[in-house]
Amino acid sequence: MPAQAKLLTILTEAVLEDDVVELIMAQGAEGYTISEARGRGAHGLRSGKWSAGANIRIEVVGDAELCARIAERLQSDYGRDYGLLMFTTPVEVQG
Amino acid sequence: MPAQAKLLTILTEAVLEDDVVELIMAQGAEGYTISEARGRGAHGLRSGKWSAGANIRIEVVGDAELCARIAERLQSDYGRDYGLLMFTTPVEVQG
Amino acid sequence: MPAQAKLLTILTEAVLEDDVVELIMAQGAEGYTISEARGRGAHGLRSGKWSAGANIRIEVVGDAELCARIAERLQSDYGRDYGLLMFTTPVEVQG
Amino acid sequence: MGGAMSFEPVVLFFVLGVCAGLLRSDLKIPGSIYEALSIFILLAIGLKGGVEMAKHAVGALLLDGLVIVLVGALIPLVAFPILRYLGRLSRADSASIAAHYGSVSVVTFSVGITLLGQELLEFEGYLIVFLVLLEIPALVIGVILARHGQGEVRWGKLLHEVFFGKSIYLLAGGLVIGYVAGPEGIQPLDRLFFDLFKGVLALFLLEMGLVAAMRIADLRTYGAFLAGFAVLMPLFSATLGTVTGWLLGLSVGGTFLLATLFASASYIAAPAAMRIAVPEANPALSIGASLGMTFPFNIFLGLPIYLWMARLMHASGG
Amino acid sequence: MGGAMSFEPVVLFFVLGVCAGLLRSDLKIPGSIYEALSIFILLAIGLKGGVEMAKHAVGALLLDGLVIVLVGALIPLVAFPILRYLGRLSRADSASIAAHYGSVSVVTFSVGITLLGQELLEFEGYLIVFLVLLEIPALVIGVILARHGQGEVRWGKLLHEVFFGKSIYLLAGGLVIGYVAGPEGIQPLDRLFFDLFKGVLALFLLEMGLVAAMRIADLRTYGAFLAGFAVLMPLFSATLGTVTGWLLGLSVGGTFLLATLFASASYIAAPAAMRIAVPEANPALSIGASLGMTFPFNIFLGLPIYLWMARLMHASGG
Amino acid sequence: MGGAMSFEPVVLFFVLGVCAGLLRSDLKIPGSIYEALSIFILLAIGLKGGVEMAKHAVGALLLDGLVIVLVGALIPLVAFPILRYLGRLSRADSASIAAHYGSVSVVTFSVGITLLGQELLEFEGYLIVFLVLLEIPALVIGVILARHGQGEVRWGKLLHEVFFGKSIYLLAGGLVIGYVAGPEGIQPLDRLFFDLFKGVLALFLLEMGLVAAMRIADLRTYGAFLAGFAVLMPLFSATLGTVTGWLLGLSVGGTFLLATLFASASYIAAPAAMRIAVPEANPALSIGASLGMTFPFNIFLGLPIYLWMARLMHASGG
Ligand SMILES: Nc1ncnc2c1ncn2[C@@H]1O[C@H](COP(=O)(O)O)[C@@H](O)[C@H]1O
Ligand SMILES: Nc1ncnc2c1ncn2[C@@H]1O[C@H](COP(=O)(O)O)[C@@H](O)[C@H]1O
Ligand SMILES: Nc1ncnc2c1ncn2[C@@H]1O[C@H](COP(=O)(O)O)[C@@H](O)[C@H]1O
Ligand code: NA
Ligand code: NA
Ligand code: NA
Repeated sequence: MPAQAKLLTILTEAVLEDDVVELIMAQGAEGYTISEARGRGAHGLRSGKWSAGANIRIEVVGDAELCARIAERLQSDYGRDYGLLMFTTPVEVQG
Repeated sequence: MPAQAKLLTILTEAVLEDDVVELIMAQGAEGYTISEARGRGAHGLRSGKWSAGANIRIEVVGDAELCARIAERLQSDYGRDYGLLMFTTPVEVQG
Repeated sequence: MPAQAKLLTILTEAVLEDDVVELIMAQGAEGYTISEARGRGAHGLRSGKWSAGANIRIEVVGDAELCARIAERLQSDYGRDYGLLMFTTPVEVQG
Repeated sequence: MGGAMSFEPVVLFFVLGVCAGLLRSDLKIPGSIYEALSIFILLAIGLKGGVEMAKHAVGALLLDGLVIVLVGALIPLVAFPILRYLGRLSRADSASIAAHYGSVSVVTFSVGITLLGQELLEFEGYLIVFLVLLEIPALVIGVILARHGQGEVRWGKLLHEVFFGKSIYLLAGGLVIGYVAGPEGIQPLDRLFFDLFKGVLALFLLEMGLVAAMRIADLRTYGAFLAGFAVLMPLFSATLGTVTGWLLGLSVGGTFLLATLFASASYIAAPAAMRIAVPEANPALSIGASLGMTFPFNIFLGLPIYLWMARLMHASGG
Repeated sequence: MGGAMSFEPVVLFFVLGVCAGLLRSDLKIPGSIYEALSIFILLAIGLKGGVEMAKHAVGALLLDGLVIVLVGALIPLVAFPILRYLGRLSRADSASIAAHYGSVSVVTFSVGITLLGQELLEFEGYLIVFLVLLEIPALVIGVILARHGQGEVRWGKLLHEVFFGKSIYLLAGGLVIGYVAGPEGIQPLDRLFFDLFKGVLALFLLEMGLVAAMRIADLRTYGAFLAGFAVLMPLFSATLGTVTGWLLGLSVGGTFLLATLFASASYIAAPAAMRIAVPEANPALSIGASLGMTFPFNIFLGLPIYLWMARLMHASGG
Repeated sequence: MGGAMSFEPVVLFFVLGVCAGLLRSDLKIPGSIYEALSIFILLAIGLKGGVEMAKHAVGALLLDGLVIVLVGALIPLVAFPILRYLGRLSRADSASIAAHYGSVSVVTFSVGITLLGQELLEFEGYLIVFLVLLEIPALVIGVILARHGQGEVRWGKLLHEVFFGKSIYLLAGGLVIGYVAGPEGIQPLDRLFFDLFKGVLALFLLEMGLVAAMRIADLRTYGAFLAGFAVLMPLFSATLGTVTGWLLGLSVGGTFLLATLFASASYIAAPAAMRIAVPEANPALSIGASLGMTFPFNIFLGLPIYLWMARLMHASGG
C-alpha cells in the first residue's frame, strides 16, 4: 500500500454486513476493519440492542479511486433504503 | 450534508452518554455514532470492565462551526471533572 | 496537548494488546484508546470470534514525532509476524 | 392460580423493562446478552418441539398441518388490503406489516405455554412445529404482495433469509436434534434448556420491555389507525385459530396455543427478512405495531381472552 | 463446616481473580458478561426479598425499618469528619467516600447469606429490603455534605440517579415482583434465580477479584490513612449494626446480616451516583477504598468477626 | 443408547453449527458469549477434577502421573519429524503443529466424559489433572523444536503464557478450589457447574461448529498431507494412550479417557501460546488441522473407536 492513501469510513446497518463486505472485496480492497456501533441519523435511533437495530462501522484503507468506487456502489445499492453515512479522510500509512 | 465537513471525535466516560447525546442533538447535529471503548489518559486507566470504568467514542459529522460549538460546550460542562478528549478532522462526505 | 496533533490508528491482533500498550506508554504517550474490531487483510479473515482471532483498534493522539516513533517500533517488533496496519491523520485537538 | 384471571407473573418482567425505558433508567441489557438469550429460547423451544414430535407418528399429522398452514396463510392476505386501502399505507409498508402479522412470535408462544402450565392444561406438543411452518408462507406472501407488478424479486436472497435466517434455522435445528435424539437423548440437556426456560424467558421479557418502551413513541407518530390494527388484527386471527383448532379436534390447550400462534406477530424473524427483501418498507412501522402494541396486548389481555375463547368453544361446541 | 472458622469456599473465586490480575494472566471477563451477572444478582436478591416480605405483615416492620434507616444514616455522618479532618481529604472526596460507606454492597451481603446457609442459621428475610432503603439516605447525605454552602445541587438528576440507577431499580423491581407474585408465583423461576445463585456469585467474585487487583495499586498511591479507614470503618459500622440488631430483637442470623449491611461499602450504585452528583470527587479514591480494601477485608475477615460478634451479643445479652 | 454405536446427541450441535457456517446462515454467537462459555467449561472441568482429587490420596498417583506425562511428551516428538520431513513444512510450522497435537482439547475430553456417562462407565476422576499437566511439556517441547539453534527464546514470556494463559489458569484454579473446598464445599455450586455442564457444552459445540466451518476452507488450501496427518496422528496417539492406560491398570473408562486426551489436539490454549512464542508459524495451518479436521474426526469417529479399543484391550488383556 502506498504511504499516501484514503480512509473510507462507512456507517451502516448491521444486516448489510455480508453484502457490503463482499462488495468491498470485489472492488479490489486489500482488507477492511469492522467494529460495532449504534447511533442516530435520518433513519432514526439505532440503539444497537438487537441485530435489526444495530449499526456497524467499516473502515477501508486504499487509494482514492478505490474508495470513491466503493462509496459510489454502496450509495447506489443501499443509499435509498438503508441507513448509510460514508466519508473519506486522507491518511498516511505507516510501516 | 455538504461534501466538505468535519468529523468530531469525542472520547469520554460512558456515564455521560445520555447527557452528551442530548447536548449534541440540541446543538443541531443531524446524527451521531457511538462505539464502546476503553483506554488510559490523565484520569488514569479506564478498563471498560464495568460501566463506571468504561469509555465511549462518539463521532459527529457536521460543519466546522457545529463541531466547534459542541466541543466548546462539552469542554465547559464536563472538561474539568470527567475524562474527555476531543479532536476534529476534515472529511469528505460521500454519496 | 497542542491543538495541532496527529492521530495514529493501529489495527492489530488482540493477543498483542498488553505488549503494544506497554510500548505506547514507554514511548511517552499521554494516553490511548482501544476498541474491539474484526476484519480481513493480508493475514486472512479475523472474525473476532475468539481472542486468537480478534483484532483491536488502538488510537493514540500525540505529536507527529511520537506517532512516527511508536509506528516504527511496532513495525519492527511485530510487523513481520503479526497482522498490523497503521496510519496517521492530522487532527485538531479541541478544548 | 385462579382460572378466572389467568395471570402469569413472568409478564411483570416486561412491565419492569417498559418502566425502566419510560423512566429513563440507565438499565441496559448488553446486545450480546440479548443475542444469547434469544439463541437459548429458540433452541429450547425447537428441542421441546422435536422431543414432542418423536413421541407421535408424524405421518398422521400431515393433513392437520396442511390445514393449519393454509388457514394461517389467510392472515397476511386479510391484513394487506386493510392496511393498504383502509390505512392508506404504501404497498411496501402494507406488505411488510402483513408479513409480520402472518409470522409468529416465539416469545408470545412461550408465555402461552407457561400460562398453560399454570392452568395445568395439556397441549399437543407438535404445535411447536408451526412456529417454523407458519413463517414461511407469511414471508413469501409478504414479498409477493410487495412486488406484485413492481420490479424483480431477489428470491434467492429472500428464501435464503427465510430458511437460514437465525430464528428459523435455530428453531428448525432444535426440532431436528430433539427429534433425532428423542426424550432420553435430550434428557441430560433438560437442566439447561427446560428447567431454566422460564427464568430466561423472564430476563428476555425484561429486555423486550426496554426495547418496546422505545417503540411506543414510534407508534404514537403513526397514529390511531395502526394502533387499532395492532389490537383488532390479533383478535381476528385468534378467532380464526380457535375455530380451526376446534374443528381439528385439538384439546383446549392446543386450541388456545393455535389461537396464540395466529394472533402473535413476529418481531425477530420477520423484521430481518423484510429488511432484506422489501427494504423500502419502513421498519419503524412494522416493529412499532408488532412489538410496541400487539406483543403487550397479547401477553396481558390477549392470552386470557384466547384461553376463555378456547374454553367456551369446547364447552359449547363439544 | 466448623463453626470456629466460618469459611465459605465461594470467596476462593475472588482470590483466583485477584491472583489472575496480579500475575498478569490474560483472563478477562467481557464487560457484557459482567453486566449480565450483576443484573442476575440484583434481580435474584430482589426477588428473594420480595418473596420473604410476602410472608410477613409488612406494617409490623415499619418501626424497625425506621430505626434501622436512622441508625444507618449515622454512618456517613461519622465517616465524613474523619475523612475531612483526620484524613485531610477534600470536601468532595470526603463526602463521596462517606456516601460509599453509608451505602451497602449487594455482593458482600450475598456472601453473608451463603455463610449463614453453611452455618445452618436462619435470618429475617425482610432484611433484604434494606439493601434498597439504606442506599437512599447515604447518597443524599453524601451530596448534602459535598455541597454544603458550595454551589447548587442538581437534585433532580441526583434523585433520578438514586431511584432509577440500575442497581436500585433492579433490586426494587425484584422486590415488587417477588412480593406481587408471592412464593408460588416465583417458584417456576427458582431454577434460574435461586438454584444458580451461588454459582453465579462465584463467577461474579472471580470478576470482582480481577477488578480489585487493579484497584489495589490505586490504594497504594493514596496511602496508609485510607487503608486504615477502609478496615476500621466497617468494624465500627458492624458494631453499630450488631447492637441495633440485638436491641430490635433480631435472630443471630439477622443481627449478623444487619452488621454486614452496615459494614459493607458500595462499589456499584454509589460510584455511579457520585460520579453524576459530585463529579469533582476522585472516583479512584472511593472505589479503591471500598473495592480494593473493604470488600476483601469484609469477605475474608469481617464476616467471621461479625458472626462471632452476633453470637457473643446473643449469648451474653440474652 | 446401544453400546454398538456409542452415539452422543450433543455432537449434533456441532453439526448444526457447521451447517450454519457452510450454508451462510446469519447465526452468530457473540464473542463475549464464546468467552463466557469457555470460562464456564474450563472452571467446571477444573472443579470436577479437584473434587475427584480430594477423594484420593494424591501421593499414590505421583508415579502414574509421571509415566503419563512422559509418554504424552512423545507425541510432539513423533509429530515434528513427520511434519518437517514428510510434510516439508517449515520448522516453525512443524513445531507449532506438534505442540498443538501434544496439547489436549478440553471440549473433546468433555464429550468423552458425556459419552462415558451415557455408556454408564466409571472413570478415574483424577485424569482431569492431565488436562493441565499434558499442556506444559507439549508447549515447551514445541518451542524448543522451533528454536533449536535458531535465535533466542523468550522463555519468560512463554512460561508466563503457559502457566497464566487463561485456559491453564482456569483449569488449574478450578482444580485447586475443588480440592480445597472438597465435595461438600463445592456442592452448592453443583447446580451451576455440574447440572448445566452438558447443556453449556452443547452451546459451545454449536459455536465451535461455526468456527470450524470457516477453518475447513483453510484446510483445503493446505492440502492432503495435513488432512491425512490430522486423522492418522490422533489414531496413533490414542493407541499409545490405550496401551499406557491398560498397563497402568486404569478402568475401561479411564483407559478410554487417556486415549482421548492423547488423541485430542488443542485449539484454545496452544494457539494463544504459540502465537506469542513462535509468531512466525502460520496459525491457519495449526488451527485448521486441529479444529477443522481432528476435532470433528475425534468426536464423530475417534471416540467410538477409542472406546472400542479400550474395551478390546481390557477384554483380551485382562
Ligand atoms: N451527522 C452524523 N454524524 C455521525 N454519525 C452519523 C451522522 N448521521 C448519521 N450517522 C450514522 O449513520 C447511521 C445511518 O445514518 P442515516 O442514514 O442518516 O440514518 C446512523 O445510525 C448513525 O450511526
Ligand atoms: N493521548 C491520547 N490518545 C488517545 N486517547 C486518549 C489520549 N488521552 C486520553 N485518551 C482517551 O480519552 C479518555 C479520557 O482522557 P483523560 O481525560 O486524559 O483521562 C481516556 O480514557 C482515553 O480513552
Ligand atoms: N486495506 C485495509 N483497510 C482496512 N483495514 C485493513 C486493511 N488491511 C488490513 N486491515 C486491518 O488490519 C488487520 C491486519 O492486517 P493484515 O496484516 O493485512 O492482515 C486486518 O485484520 C484488518 O482488520
Ligand atoms: Na401471526
Ligand atoms: Na455500609
Ligand atoms: Na494430544
